Amino acid sequence: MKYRIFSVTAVLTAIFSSAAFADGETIAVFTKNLTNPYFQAVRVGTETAAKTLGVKVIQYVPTKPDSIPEQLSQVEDVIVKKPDAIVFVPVDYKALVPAVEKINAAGIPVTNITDRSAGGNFVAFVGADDYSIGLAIARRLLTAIGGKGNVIILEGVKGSLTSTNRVRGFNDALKETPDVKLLGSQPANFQRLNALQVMENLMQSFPSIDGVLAANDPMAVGAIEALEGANRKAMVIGINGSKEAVELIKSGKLLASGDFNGFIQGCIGTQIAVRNLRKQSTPKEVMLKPIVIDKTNFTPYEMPVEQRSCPTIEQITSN
Amino acid sequence: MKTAADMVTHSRLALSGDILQMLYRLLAVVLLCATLAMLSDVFLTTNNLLNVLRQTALLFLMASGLTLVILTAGLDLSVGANIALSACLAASVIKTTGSPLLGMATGIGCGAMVGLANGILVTALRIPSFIATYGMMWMLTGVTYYYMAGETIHGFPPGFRQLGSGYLLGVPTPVYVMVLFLLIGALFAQRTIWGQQIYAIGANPVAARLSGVPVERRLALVYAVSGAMAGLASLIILARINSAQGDIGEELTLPAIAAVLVGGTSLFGGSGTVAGTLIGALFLTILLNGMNLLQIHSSWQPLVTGCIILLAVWIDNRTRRIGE
Amino acid sequence: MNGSTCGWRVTVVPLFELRGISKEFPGVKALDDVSFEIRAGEVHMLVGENGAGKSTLMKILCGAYRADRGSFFHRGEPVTINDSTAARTFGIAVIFQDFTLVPYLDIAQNIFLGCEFSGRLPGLIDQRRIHTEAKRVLDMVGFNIDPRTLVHGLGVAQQQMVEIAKALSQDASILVMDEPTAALSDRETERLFAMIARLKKNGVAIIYISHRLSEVFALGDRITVLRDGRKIASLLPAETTPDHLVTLMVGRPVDTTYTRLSRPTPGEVVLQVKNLSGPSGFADINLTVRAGEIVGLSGLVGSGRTEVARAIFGVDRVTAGEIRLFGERIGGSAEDSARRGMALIPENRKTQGLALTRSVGDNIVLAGLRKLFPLGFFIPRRAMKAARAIIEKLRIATPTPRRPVATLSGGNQQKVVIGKWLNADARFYIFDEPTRGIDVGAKAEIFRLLDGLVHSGAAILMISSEQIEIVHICDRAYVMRSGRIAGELTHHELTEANIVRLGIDQ
Amino acid sequence: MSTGRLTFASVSIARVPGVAVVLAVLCVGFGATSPGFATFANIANILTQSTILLLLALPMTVIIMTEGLDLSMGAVLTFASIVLAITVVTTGSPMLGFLAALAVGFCFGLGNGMLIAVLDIPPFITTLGTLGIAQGLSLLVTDGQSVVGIPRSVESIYSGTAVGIPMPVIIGALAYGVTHTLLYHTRFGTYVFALGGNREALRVAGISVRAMLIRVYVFGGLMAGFAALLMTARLNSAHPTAGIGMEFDAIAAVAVGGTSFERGNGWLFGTLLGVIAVGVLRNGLNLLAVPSSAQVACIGALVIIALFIDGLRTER
Repeated sequence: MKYRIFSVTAVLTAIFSSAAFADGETIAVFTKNLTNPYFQAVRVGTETAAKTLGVKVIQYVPTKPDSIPEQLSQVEDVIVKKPDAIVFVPVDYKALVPAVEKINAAGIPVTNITDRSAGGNFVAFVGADDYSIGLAIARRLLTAIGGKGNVIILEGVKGSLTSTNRVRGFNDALKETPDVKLLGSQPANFQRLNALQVMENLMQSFPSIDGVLAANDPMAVGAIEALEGANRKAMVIGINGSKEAVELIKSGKLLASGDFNGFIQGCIGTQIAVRNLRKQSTPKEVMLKPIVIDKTNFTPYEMPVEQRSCPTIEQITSN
Repeated sequence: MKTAADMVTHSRLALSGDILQMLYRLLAVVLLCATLAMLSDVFLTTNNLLNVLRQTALLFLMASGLTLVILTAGLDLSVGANIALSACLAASVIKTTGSPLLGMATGIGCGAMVGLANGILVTALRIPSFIATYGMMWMLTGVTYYYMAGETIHGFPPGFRQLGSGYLLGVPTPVYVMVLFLLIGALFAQRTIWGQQIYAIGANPVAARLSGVPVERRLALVYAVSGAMAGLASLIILARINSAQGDIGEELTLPAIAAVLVGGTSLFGGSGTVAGTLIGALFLTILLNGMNLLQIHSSWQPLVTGCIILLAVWIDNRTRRIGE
Repeated sequence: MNGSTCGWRVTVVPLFELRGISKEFPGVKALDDVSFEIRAGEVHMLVGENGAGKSTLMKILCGAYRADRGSFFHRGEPVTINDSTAARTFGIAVIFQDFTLVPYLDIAQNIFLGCEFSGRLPGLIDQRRIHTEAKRVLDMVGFNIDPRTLVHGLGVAQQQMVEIAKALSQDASILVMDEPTAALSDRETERLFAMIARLKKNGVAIIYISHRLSEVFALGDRITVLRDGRKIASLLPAETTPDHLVTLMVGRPVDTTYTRLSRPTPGEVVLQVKNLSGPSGFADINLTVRAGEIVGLSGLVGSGRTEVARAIFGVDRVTAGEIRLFGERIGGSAEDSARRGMALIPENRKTQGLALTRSVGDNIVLAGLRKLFPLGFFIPRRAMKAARAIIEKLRIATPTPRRPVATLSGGNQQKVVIGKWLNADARFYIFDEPTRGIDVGAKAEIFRLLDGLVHSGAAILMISSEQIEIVHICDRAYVMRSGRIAGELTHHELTEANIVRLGIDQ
Repeated sequence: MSTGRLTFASVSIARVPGVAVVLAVLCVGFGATSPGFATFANIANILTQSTILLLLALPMTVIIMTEGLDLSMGAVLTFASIVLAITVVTTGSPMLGFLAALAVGFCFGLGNGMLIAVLDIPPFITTLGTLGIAQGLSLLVTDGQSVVGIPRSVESIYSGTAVGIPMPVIIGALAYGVTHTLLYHTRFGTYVFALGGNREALRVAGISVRAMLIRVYVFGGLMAGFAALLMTARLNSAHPTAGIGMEFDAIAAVAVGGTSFERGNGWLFGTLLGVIAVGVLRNGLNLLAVPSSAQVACIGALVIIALFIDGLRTER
């Protein structure tokens, strides 16, 4: 009996002990999952901003990656706790609208970042335009392969806003260069292994591939691995500007990566949330400029996110 | 496949089952290949076949250990999560020490330890394997997430990469690993007294215990082996995709289980073979490869896979009846 | 139904009759033109070796199987039986050996399974009524227990009572009992017989399948003998003798009053148990077994015999005392005991003795794997050879070791379980009810086998509920009563009377 | 999953089962450490969140009692909710949508039942197959997109309250009541115990085992269809990943609740406790702002500890 109670309490004490609270405003941050480096960058961004602003952030992430019901439950739980403000990345931009409405109903100011929610009232939206990034990075590749040849698109998770817009950008860029032939456009769910295997299989069907347009960096890397595995050459681009991508750009394996800067989005999102709390003026919308990272300009991105410092809203909005 | 085929014949003889079953399954694979060969001109190219084999190898390595577990009428739902953790640990060891060997040891060791933990939960704590390993899956995932903190570890020495993406005499390295472990697995199951005892445990644990079989230890062994194989598989993945990430093991468990079951191993324990599992893995891989080659949109893939699995197992039942 | 109107015809017109029943299974002719009749208020004994077709006949009677040929008559009226429901309308109820009870339903729910009473609301069932009715039926059977207790917790004897109650609840006029006493102690057997007598008085017809000749003569009003699916004879107890009956069953004379041929003088002490106590319900057990000895362990079912056996073999935990095998103290694990040459032939071969889905060969070599393959490498050819040797030695009736063991008859399955240990060349054997559900022919063989073992210097501890066996086979016997050794009987004290005297609790 | 190795503690109501211990400890622990926990609002919140899982766990209990398993539930729920949403959006009639969802549930239930009972394919692999089918259909129909534009009237089914109690809680209570009656007061229930405990008993009693099995899985399908209504109302949309993996949560809840995988030894109330325990754990951890990675591990721990306690008690 003793033993059994002990075994239970052991775990629980472990849990309860981690219940610490800071004074000053608390800000609840919602991200999609614990596995994608992009959202890690977002979280680091919010924390860096929080440190400088002297507020406390609490991270909420679904235990099942990208689980809609779970993020919804977490929102409901957080509303019970009534944080001062919320920075929100919806797992699904449509399905989480009820959650946003609940937050609004509870009168908690919420700032929307990364994926623009289809409904609800926000203090502001901070994001980068997936479409224009997709367009820009695709143009970069198409010019690099000399405006002609065969390319493949690796899509992200079916129906996710990010994937849809980026791929739309890719396709529009392709329209501008009629001599480039799109061989196939297959989803690889933003995942490296999927991309690797999809790529392997596609390479069987297509003897000559000149370019690969991947909707994010992991898939781009997967594609590179596949190409190397079959020792074939093709130019590859990704999106996110992740640490790994930058190194690959440096080593010349990856042509370029679109800068979809989670860190900055996290920073700005938090800053806006705090300013709003402190009754300071805030922009209604901040859109990061589409930047293409390649051999020419990768150096600043080599610094790990943990060591970077947040730009101010003005810096972002001005230039 | 040759080796598989004659492993089969031997093994089935040792069992009270029949060779027929295995031949039926091979036939199914052959039919599938024939269909694809007709539909797609690239399917039968050496490149593609090698590519299929390489992908099969991965699935098989996960499923082979699982086969033993299922032979004892157990189940291991933690395979995927185990792979994720093993891969991530191995990756960081390789990164920090720069020694692939050390990393490989870590990966397999971690896998085995996790498997052993499962074994203890199932034997000592008497928790049904389905639930024990389900709980274990969550715990491992938690540890992995915590350890990786959303980061990616990537870029391993080319020597290590060979394990996954390299070729030897024009055949991908994983295929050799697969064949090696097919032989080891089949020999272990059919040609060692431990294997025999495992079959006996699956068929009737009480009778096995009353015949002086150390049931607990054998079970612990089986789960440990399953874990170790997961660890090995994680290394192959690592070497293939050249990076480790928290979600690496997601969606790997159910296909592995499917491969075992399609391979004709019974969930009720006591009947089935490692060779069968290879055929199962081959079958499923070819199916996916085929759908990709035919440019079937990925939305169709779960649907088709589901139907084919049902069909395969149903035919399996039918032929078994005929066999009796 | 003129039969019912004029009472005197009932005795003449059988209550139920089967004529010219034939049934074939792929390969075997299970029943060949068998006719069988049963009259109200009689106990009709159905005897024959395993595989003679007794069970098949009964399965046809209760509608589980369909006959290929043959006809049925109920009170002289031709009827058809296609399924169990049809059979039930004629008041036919069967109590099979392996019970048809649901562990996690209570007694009442089990009794009325399939004919629950509807409650007030449509679709619901009236649990209260079920329980009151059940109580009534249980009283009728003379089984005093709360009908709300889960069957899960009941002992074999109690479960059987429930089975009988179940049959009566469907007011059965024809009750088929398949070896009802197989699992009962004498005490419980007496109670069962008393109840059978009561049922007879109420005009219930009873078809009683048994391997125990004593019962056949004690209970039977008529005896029908089947052999190889054919009806050999149907006669009155007065017209026959045990030996004659056995000859009819086996087709050749067999000596049933089995006795040891000679007695090797007991050798060194093989097993010594000192003050053994365990949580599974036995305490302060002391016993010794010497080489060349067959020692009986008797007592009522539930007196803790099996538990002691399991503890000695190292399956169940012990809290106090020590076990010495060949003078060395052994500790607790079945594996250890087995490696040191101890063997346990458990009481239920199907659930504890055999891996039914596996082959005869696989089962035979299982216990001996270490001995056969010291290096740990399993060689099918050698295994098959070893298996064949055992099959020859024990005359196990199977064409090949590859045959699934499930397809063998009870006697042969039991031999497989024993053979398992011959392979492991065990020196000390514990037999738990070695002859349960085995026909006379096979019984004699099993005994001869035990004999052979002790002559080769092995030692045997034999548990049996049939005192007659203990008396005939054993050199000495311990009698257990409610978890303790009530006493030891030397060879000349060894009589049924003494066993009973020690066995029943004062 | 009827196997020697999968057998474990039989939980009788007389003894305090692991799930009760765990639940009690959790409530006390969270109640003490987090102020927001023991409020009416939060408890209502927990129960509301637990409803959908409960709607799956109840039939799962019944199915597991028959030594079966239904891995397709989560996917069926998802597909049903998509069909519901599409129907509502196109026809504008919530009632039609609801019926459509039930129809989907029914069909998959029937399909599972047929495959298992008639073609006797093991439940695990059967439902693994139908899982793929339902998932595939969801993707095909929606092309990965959420289905939106559902009238508010539907959402109110989830967000509405009656006499201060949230609708889902009431629905959950009803569902529990119905299942309880089904299991303990109807022939169906009695035969469910028999299906897991001793099928021969049913055959002898002249009851069709096949028909029973099919009914059981149809019940599962229908409940999934019903849960789809709540899920859709909750999200006010339907999404092809909404219910993925819920079947495993349900199975875990059932096991935590002390239902055995063997011999029809089930305990419906335990399942209720199991579901609530999971809900309480997740809610409490969120209130304490425990990092997600730790939360993930805790859920695993909960499952294992609960069963470990049951195991301890049955140690001979």
